[in-house]
Amino acid sequence: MEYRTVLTTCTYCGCGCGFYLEVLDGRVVGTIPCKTNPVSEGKLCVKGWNVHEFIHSPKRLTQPLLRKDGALTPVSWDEALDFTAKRMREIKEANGSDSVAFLASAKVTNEENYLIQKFARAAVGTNNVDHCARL
Amino acid sequence: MTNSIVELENADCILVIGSNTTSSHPLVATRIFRAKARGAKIVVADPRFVQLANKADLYMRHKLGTDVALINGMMNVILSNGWHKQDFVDERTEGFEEFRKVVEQYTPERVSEITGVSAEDIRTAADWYANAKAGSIVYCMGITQHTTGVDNVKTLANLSMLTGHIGRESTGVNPLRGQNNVQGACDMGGLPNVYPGYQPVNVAANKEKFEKAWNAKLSDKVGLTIPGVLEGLSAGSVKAVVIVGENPMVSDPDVHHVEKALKNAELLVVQDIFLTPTAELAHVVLPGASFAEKDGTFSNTERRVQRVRKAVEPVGDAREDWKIFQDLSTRFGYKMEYGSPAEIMAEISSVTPSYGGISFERLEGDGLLWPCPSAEHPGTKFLHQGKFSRGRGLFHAIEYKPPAEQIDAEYPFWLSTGRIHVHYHTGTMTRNSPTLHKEMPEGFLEVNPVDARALGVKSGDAVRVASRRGEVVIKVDITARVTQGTVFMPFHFVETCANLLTNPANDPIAKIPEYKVCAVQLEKAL
Amino acid sequence: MMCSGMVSPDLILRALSKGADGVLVIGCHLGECHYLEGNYNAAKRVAVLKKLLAFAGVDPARLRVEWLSSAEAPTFVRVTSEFSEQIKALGPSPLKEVA
Amino acid sequence: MVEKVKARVQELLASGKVKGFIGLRELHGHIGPYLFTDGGDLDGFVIGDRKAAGDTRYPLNTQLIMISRQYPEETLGVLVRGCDERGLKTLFNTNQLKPEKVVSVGIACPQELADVCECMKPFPEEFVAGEASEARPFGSVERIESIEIGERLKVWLGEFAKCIKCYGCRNICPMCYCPECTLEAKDFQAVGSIASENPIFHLTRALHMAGRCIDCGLCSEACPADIPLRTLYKKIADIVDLEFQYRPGYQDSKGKMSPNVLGEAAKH
Repeated sequence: MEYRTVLTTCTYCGCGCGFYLEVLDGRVVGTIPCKTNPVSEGKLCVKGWNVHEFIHSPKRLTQPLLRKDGALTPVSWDEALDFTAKRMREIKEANGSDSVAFLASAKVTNEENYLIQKFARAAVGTNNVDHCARL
Repeated sequence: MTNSIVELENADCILVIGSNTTSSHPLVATRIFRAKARGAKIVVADPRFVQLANKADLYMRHKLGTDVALINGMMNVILSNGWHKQDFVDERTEGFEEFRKVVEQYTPERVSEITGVSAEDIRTAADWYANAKAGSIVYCMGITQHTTGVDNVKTLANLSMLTGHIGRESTGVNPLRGQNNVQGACDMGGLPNVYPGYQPVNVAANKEKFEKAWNAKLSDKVGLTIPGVLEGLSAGSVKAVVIVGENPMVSDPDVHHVEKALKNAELLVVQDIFLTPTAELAHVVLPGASFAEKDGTFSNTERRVQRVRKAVEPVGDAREDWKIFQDLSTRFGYKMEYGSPAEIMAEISSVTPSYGGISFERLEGDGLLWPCPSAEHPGTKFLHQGKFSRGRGLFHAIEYKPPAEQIDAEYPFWLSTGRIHVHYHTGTMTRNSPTLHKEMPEGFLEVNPVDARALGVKSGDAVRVASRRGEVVIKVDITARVTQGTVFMPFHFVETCANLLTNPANDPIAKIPEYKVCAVQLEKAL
Repeated sequence: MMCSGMVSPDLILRALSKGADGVLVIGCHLGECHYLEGNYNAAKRVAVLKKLLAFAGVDPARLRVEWLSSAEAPTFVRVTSEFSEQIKALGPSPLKEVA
Repeated sequence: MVEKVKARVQELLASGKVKGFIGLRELHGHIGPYLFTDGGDLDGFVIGDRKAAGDTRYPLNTQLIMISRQYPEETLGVLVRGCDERGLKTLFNTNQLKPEKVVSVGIACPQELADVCECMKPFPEEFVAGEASEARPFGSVERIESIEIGERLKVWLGEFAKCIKCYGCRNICPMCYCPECTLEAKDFQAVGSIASENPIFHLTRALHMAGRCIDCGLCSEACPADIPLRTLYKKIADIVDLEFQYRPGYQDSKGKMSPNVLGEAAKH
């Protein structure tokens, strides 16, 4: 019997509401608004109340895909990452650092955004980093 | 936001402009309802009759893209009645005289002609806001998504400085950020011109600091924004693009143009949790983790940094995004070996002054509002107390400019786009949520009853909407929420993609596209 | 409907919001229900709904329940005319403006 | 007070009388629902008073139902206040839970909370901690009734106009367990726009609370628009009591109606 409640922050809008995700036997099955979150105080909107529903969607991407003969084909992480790193290096060497660009994300965490821009700036050597702040 | 969300509750007048708060930021609307219950005056200015307009003490339906004129009109009234705070203007601002000269031209009568709002309503709004003990401005994409987006924002800043409604509790200029971590993505340097903490890349001292911290040679050349990247792809100067958790094939203006640009890439890498229309174009698709499958932090619209906690393992072979980047970076030849997101945050706080005092331990409880420069600092509820970040607050003298695209005989309707309450952005998550999908399975076009009669359409009929860039066939919803001559379409639905129609013309400074205004033609679809 | 017991209060609310100025529920005489207790249920539901409407600020006279058999045409005419007069006097439903 | 409750929970878990105990735990500086399974590990066990009495109450019976459905053979414990116990009894009556598989541990609410809640019975039948506070009348209902009928409608329409259709009132409700909900039925309610269809969305929900609402007040606390839903449901409870001499979950309820007034057995 495994039932856990995990306190976290909403992934939809910029309000930053807090809730508990209910985990029953390894699956997220529900959302309970956190009464003591300073923003949401135990309230949520319709999106927040149903935020658990997409997590286990059968349409989720579950493995890396690589375009082979025109079609996206499942491959291992090693193959996908080696291919990407190699191509990026080739393109950088042939055309310069600024021929590579990155779209960071308003959806991933701060730590992840930090790593994306660090990768772009320190590894690739370009300031071509932007995200959809304007959308 | 200059001020925290909860402070709205104690404002005495709230001007909500270009924000459909109950749909797009429902938990901010909660505080506005509470202010209203306390007796605050709520002024809503929006071309569309949004839900909050129904609860407003004053609703101003200004024409699309006339925000600068409307606010200048309010400031004209404030100045001519002497309702402005001269002390505040003298002590804390500069540029007032040039500003005053421009605003004097915007008499309520003239503004009424531009905006369609009565002079009387402009006077009332000016009176309530200026003479409130604490006046607060709340705005959203209705202000920013214009070719005059920066002008619009500066005009609101002018209004708050003129009346001294900034730098105090329950006042301020409060943009509602659309995405859960758009604030954080900016804070972390997800922008072409700044390192984390808004430290410009073209300042030598910053470059040196980060070269030392990261042990790498850095570029001092400001990078490309998204529109610049798309141009670069079309021109061939940009060859490789890595897109993380974004879907420009639905979210960006003039999607046909976006598609052509992305197809030009020699290497397109997309990291996402669903196979989005953008991912379908990629050479490599990397399955990332959803927010429920990783640890980290998000920064909300009021600058509050809060914890995200892992509830379950990523589905299938999907991986936490931070692990993907560091693996990729190491394979690329730049080693990254973080043990956890907490370790990454430790590095962030060491190079980002506004996050200097933030650590995972300190985020337990209510999180922290940056700036939080040191481990002892309690965080900052509202900004600009006593002094503006830049020293003196700068008034900008701003003239009204009409939207980039105008209606004409061929394209006689204004189109505006936005969100609806059950969906989020390009619908990648919400449309895969059965409950939300059931509430609103498809897109629609709001048409005024008078226009609907002229077109000979009933609610539920299909119409063909075309702009100079593309066309969409979509069902009509007949409603007085939109005014005659204007139609509205949500942008969540790829099948009826609003961004096939929108105008990629953007603000010269912020590069934000004019999603809120373009010209279209309508006809009944057979 | 087959039985006044099938008249869900949800339907009555729906009628009031979609433009009906009043709702008259007519069932078989108490004790004569083919389904034994359908009309007793109807009576209780209407009673509950009337009180809820009053609390919400809607005149409960807009809702009425009567018991009639198919052999009582004159009474039917009298009841319905009387009810429609009463509703006319009350004016349009305040719920309609909202809907 | 919390120590007495903890001791009882420890004993239940240690003796194996219950497989798990659904209570509240303080972690990360917040209080939320939690399933305790080890009597030796009750770290952070709290009863839901953070800054004020009962300010962090959660619908623990809802979690109980979810876990029981997954593990029907297991006996589970649950923390109950007066309202939660009324809920349990009603859930037993409607076959949502099996009484022999549930062990409740009761706490009585302090007067301060009973006052705020206008609670008719701020304590369960048996409780291990707290004192039985005095019942309070439904002042909020009287205040609405003191308003003239035409004005009353305006008040409610104004409240309902704030509804953002989050369905939080239903989602948080420990007594809402129907697999299909009339509030989402397109034939009965307008879908796809906000506010909710005014006023029938909320009047329909009020009707469906007849014979169910145990007056826990979690609906009002979950409402992002601060609509006084609890007052509306207090009234429907009064109406049901008047018409059926029934209040869900009170010991003197003699089963005069099924918990759903809209259903069968309304004859008496």
